[in-house]
Amino acid sequence: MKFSEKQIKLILLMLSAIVVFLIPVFIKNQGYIQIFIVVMFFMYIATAWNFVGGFAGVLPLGNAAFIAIGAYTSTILFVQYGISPWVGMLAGGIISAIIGIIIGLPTFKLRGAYFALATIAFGEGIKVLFQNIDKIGSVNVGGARGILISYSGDSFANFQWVSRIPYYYIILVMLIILLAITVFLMNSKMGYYLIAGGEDPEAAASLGVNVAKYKLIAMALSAFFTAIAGTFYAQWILYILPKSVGSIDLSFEIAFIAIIGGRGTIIGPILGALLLKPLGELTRTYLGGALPGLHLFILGLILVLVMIYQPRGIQEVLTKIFNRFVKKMVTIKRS
Amino acid sequence: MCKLNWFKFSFSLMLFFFVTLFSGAFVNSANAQKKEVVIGNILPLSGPSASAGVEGKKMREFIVKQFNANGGFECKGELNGAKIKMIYLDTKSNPTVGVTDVQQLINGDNVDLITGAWNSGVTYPASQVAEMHKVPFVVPVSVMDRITGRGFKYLFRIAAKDSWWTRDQFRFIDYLAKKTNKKIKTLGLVYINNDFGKSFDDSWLKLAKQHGYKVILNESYAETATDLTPVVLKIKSAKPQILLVVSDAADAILLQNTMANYDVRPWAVISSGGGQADPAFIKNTGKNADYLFDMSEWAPDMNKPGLKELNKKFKKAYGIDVNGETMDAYVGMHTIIAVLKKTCSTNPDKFRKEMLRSKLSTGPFTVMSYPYVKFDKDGQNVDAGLILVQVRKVGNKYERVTVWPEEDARAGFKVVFPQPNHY
Amino acid sequence: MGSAILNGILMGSIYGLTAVGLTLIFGVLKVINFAQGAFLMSGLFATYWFVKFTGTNPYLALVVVVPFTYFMGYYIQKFLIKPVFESEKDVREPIGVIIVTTGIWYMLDNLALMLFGAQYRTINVPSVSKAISIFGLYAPLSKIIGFFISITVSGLLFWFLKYSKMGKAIRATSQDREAASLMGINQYKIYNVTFGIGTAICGIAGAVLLPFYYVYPTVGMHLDIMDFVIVVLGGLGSIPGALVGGLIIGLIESVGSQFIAYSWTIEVIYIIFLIILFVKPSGLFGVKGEF
Amino acid sequence: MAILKTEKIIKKFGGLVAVKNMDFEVNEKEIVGIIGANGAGKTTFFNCISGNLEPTSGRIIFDGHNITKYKPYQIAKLGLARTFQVVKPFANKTVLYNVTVGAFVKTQHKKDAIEKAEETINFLNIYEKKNVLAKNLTLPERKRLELARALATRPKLLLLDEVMAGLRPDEIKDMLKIIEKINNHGVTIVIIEHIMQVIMSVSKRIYAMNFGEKIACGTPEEVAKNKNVIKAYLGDEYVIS
Repeated sequence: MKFSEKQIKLILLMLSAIVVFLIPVFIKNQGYIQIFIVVMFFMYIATAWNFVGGFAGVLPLGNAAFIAIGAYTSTILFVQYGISPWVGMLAGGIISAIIGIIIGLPTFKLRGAYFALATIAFGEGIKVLFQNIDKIGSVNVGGARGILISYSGDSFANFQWVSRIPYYYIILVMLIILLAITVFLMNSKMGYYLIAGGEDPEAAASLGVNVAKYKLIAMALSAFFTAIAGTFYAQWILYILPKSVGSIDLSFEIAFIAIIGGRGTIIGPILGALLLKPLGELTRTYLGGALPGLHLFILGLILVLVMIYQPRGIQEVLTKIFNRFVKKMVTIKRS
Repeated sequence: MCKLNWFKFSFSLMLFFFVTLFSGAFVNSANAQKKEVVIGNILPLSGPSASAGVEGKKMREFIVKQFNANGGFECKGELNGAKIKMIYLDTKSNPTVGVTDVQQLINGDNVDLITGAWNSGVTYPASQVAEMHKVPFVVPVSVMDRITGRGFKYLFRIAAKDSWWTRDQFRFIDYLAKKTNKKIKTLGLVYINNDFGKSFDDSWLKLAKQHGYKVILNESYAETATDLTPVVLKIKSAKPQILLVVSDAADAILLQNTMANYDVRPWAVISSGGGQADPAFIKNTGKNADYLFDMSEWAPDMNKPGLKELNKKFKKAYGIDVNGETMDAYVGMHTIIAVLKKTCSTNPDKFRKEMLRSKLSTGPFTVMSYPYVKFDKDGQNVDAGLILVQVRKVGNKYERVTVWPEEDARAGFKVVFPQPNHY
Repeated sequence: MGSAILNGILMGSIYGLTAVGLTLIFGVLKVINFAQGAFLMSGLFATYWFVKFTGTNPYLALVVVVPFTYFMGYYIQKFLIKPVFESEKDVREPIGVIIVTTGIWYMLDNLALMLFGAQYRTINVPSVSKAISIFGLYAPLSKIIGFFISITVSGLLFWFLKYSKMGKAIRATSQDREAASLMGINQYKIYNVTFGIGTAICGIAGAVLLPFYYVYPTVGMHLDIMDFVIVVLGGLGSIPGALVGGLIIGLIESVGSQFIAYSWTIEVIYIIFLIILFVKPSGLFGVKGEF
Repeated sequence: MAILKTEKIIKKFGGLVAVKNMDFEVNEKEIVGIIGANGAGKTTFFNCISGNLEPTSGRIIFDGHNITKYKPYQIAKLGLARTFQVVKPFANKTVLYNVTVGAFVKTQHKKDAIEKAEETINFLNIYEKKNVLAKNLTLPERKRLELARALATRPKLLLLDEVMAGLRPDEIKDMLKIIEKINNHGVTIVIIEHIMQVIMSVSKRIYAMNFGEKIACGTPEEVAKNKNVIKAYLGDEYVIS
């Protein structure tokens, strides 16, 4: 039997898909499942960040605001009005997309550093807003105290389970859908235009690209999908707090994962989360008490080293190794 | 770069799988022995509340070491001869991390019991996860009201809840007025704008109405505030007679020093055991904190049998004195051990039954500020009492001196109210 | 009210000083230094340990703190930032440098955490911390000293850039990199020096802040965001702009909070910041290549 | 028939007048050159036409549309493409990718766009560089890529801003051939150069600019003999009167 490179890659894809889908069947320990969920959650939000931060070529540092908007929308709807989080998820996504466009209209006119600063101010502004507002009319926003979603039994409609496995599959499916959308978009006119606008807006415009429009679409998509992750977060942790869903640390972490992985590539955020999250979890669990701050120090160091030696992220090297590996497989099969 | 990305994705998923297997093998090896009670501890070991978490951890280690050295459990039942194994996870004072920790402890490490998490904001969601899995969760510190009263069956709180703290703060204000025959009319409220500060402020506002005081200042400041002078100036122009304060760590120091620098001296400042209870507070404020009242669950100068002995042993092992933080950990651990001894089982329902039935007052429990530990149906320690300390100069050092209730007061010290040179 | 205005001016000038370093670095390198807060933290710690070990006045610490932070900045720029800077020379939106400075910020903050622990530290200098009365308005002496140091340092820097040989070279580089290097100016040397001066100013700000403030490893974070607001408000690259921006923020914080809850003032600051960015991103004093 | 016509274009930067009352006309399928010393306002004028700058006053008519206030991308969609003096490739993308972006103007489908892009690349003889990243190209290749990208939009009119600057003589010869080839396919071309000889050989008509003003216009021979042009290029002493 002979396989081409493409076939081998396809087989590897299928194999890994099977493995990922079967993990909860083989790994009974829900503690690991929880770690898988954390990793996939960050893969997901970093991929959503990538629409703007990667393909559109700017540096947003306030994406936690969209997580907060998503989490708060669905949680308030669920806790106070009994509306299913699935509906709230969609509502949060739409509200977030609208806010994304509103904030994007003026910010996309700004140059690199100014854009980053504007998004930081936006992110912090949203957080402080949630912290300071207790109530809007009869709607209880919770202010600095946050909102707890009480557990009322396993239910799909209520988006809550004791077991972690449903969450595992939900975030997996969310991730796959988002990646599929990303791949589809990047191979369409939209993707070409977005990337062109990100690389050189002036040149892109001279080729008929309405740069502002495509950036805004990217912003809306990014905000929409990030907000959906916010709802997932709320139902997964069952407690939201401005400090935890809207913090600047979270905004930075999202960006760093994508950047270290390789921004502007589809695989980048995936690799970034895969490298950084387990690393963070392990150092926190095993060294957390002994040397607090070590894992963040390592994160900073990786960031500096990657920017110096691999400015396009670790994906470049890993992709090369992977391609070489596949080529070798082809020659082995043939001989 | 966008071509063939599905293939890269597949590659990364493979990697993902391997990394997990690897880390899985790593974690597994740590948890092989049997015949032990595994207690999960979630504490803030890094981040803003790290010092409290680290001190609590020391006391826990101290107790368990001694307990295991003495042969572990001796009782009739499955636990006979079993020892205690502690697993510590860092919450970084972050609710998300706390919840993840509890997941990991229950599902990964199969713990029998969980205790922690110090920060109310972490305990609140984390305890729900434990409840969902029917794992008992013992709360030694977190005071936020809403933690109990959610109908949880496996949650037990030893600490007084914040409505009791505020209740006793107002009782104390009433006491001050009566004792000194001063007419107290106006109150100022200053709180840090987070979950902890906000819940105190809510109940202060209610209580002020009930007790007939007028709130002439109700001010919050952001956790990230860099300069508290504006708040102090507001206090200065409002001039409340009594100032009630709730702060975290750094802001407590900043607020106290700024007030002293601007000579803002109400009749009394009463704080709520947050940042003001941190040993770093007196170290960094010194004279500026003179005559400050702070609410506390415990103080080292209380005249309790066995306390000196305990302090001596603990100081020898860890080099620090027993303080409020370590004392909370102390009561928490001893409560768990005492009840497990009685049930001689890790069954959560038996644990609950015994928790509700017990009234712990002897042995290690004589050093607390209140006479016994006993839980109501909500899992709340019913008579967790509170005391008030006043910062006073003792020799040439400033110390926290117990002044109220009168029967617990340090010999030779009485409440100073209003403070000298007040406005 | 008068005291609030006075406090706003004093605090504002000190905020302004912390922002001057940031704006200088931006003016020359066109890089936003996200590690600014971490350098401030380094300055605070350096002052703290100097006072602890020698038992002298915090203002004397400047003798040690300024060279320390200067060389720290100098070598961090030389070894960590320059490589990325060089590789991004032709990129229209140099983002890599921002990310590197963020990495440096994480490293410095957590290095301090590992070395010194998380606790809060203050120094007590009773002679300067007490509020004194000036025409019936109250302010602590430490802040008044801080105000004068801020103004003096900014003035000296302004003078240095205008009249000294090095200052002229720095300005030439900031206006046109290519032309300056054609004139025989070693632009990377200039960048190192500029970065060093920028961080040394952070060191000075640390010594000024410590008498009425405290230090812990992540203390720079809040001031960091505040600084961004200030420099954009004043115009990135403008030294007078940084001072005026600082004053505005200080006044909003101090005077504004006499009318609204203090926790809301920060929201007001963010909103003003966003409005300035959208309406006049060059800030109040932002002129190309000007300081 | 005029495909592009400008009427009294003025562009001011603050107090500085960069372009003064430019009247300009290009007929279909013509090659028109604009010459002038550095700083004569050629590129500013170009930028006004392509929409990168909005003229302070005046009117620009392209193919029957008043495009004076149009944005660059709208103008590009109408069939007016341009290249930049300082080339602006999408550096981290391949040659094919770069050109495909241009080709998307006329289609929604990736397949069509890639087909068109490959055709264009082939037409400009850089097919073998198809999968090379733009940042790894040499300068002449980059210039060609710039041209290919603009051409992929299938423009009616092409504005070329100093496509020959920095090239060696033999490379210039190649480029001239390409320009003629493009013109033979029915594309109108306006070309900026400050090297006179180059532009003379391909242009049917030439406009000369100095200090933002039109100082001469006509066939290459007419312009070469024009007193104002000689004065602007060589200085007063060379004017024979």
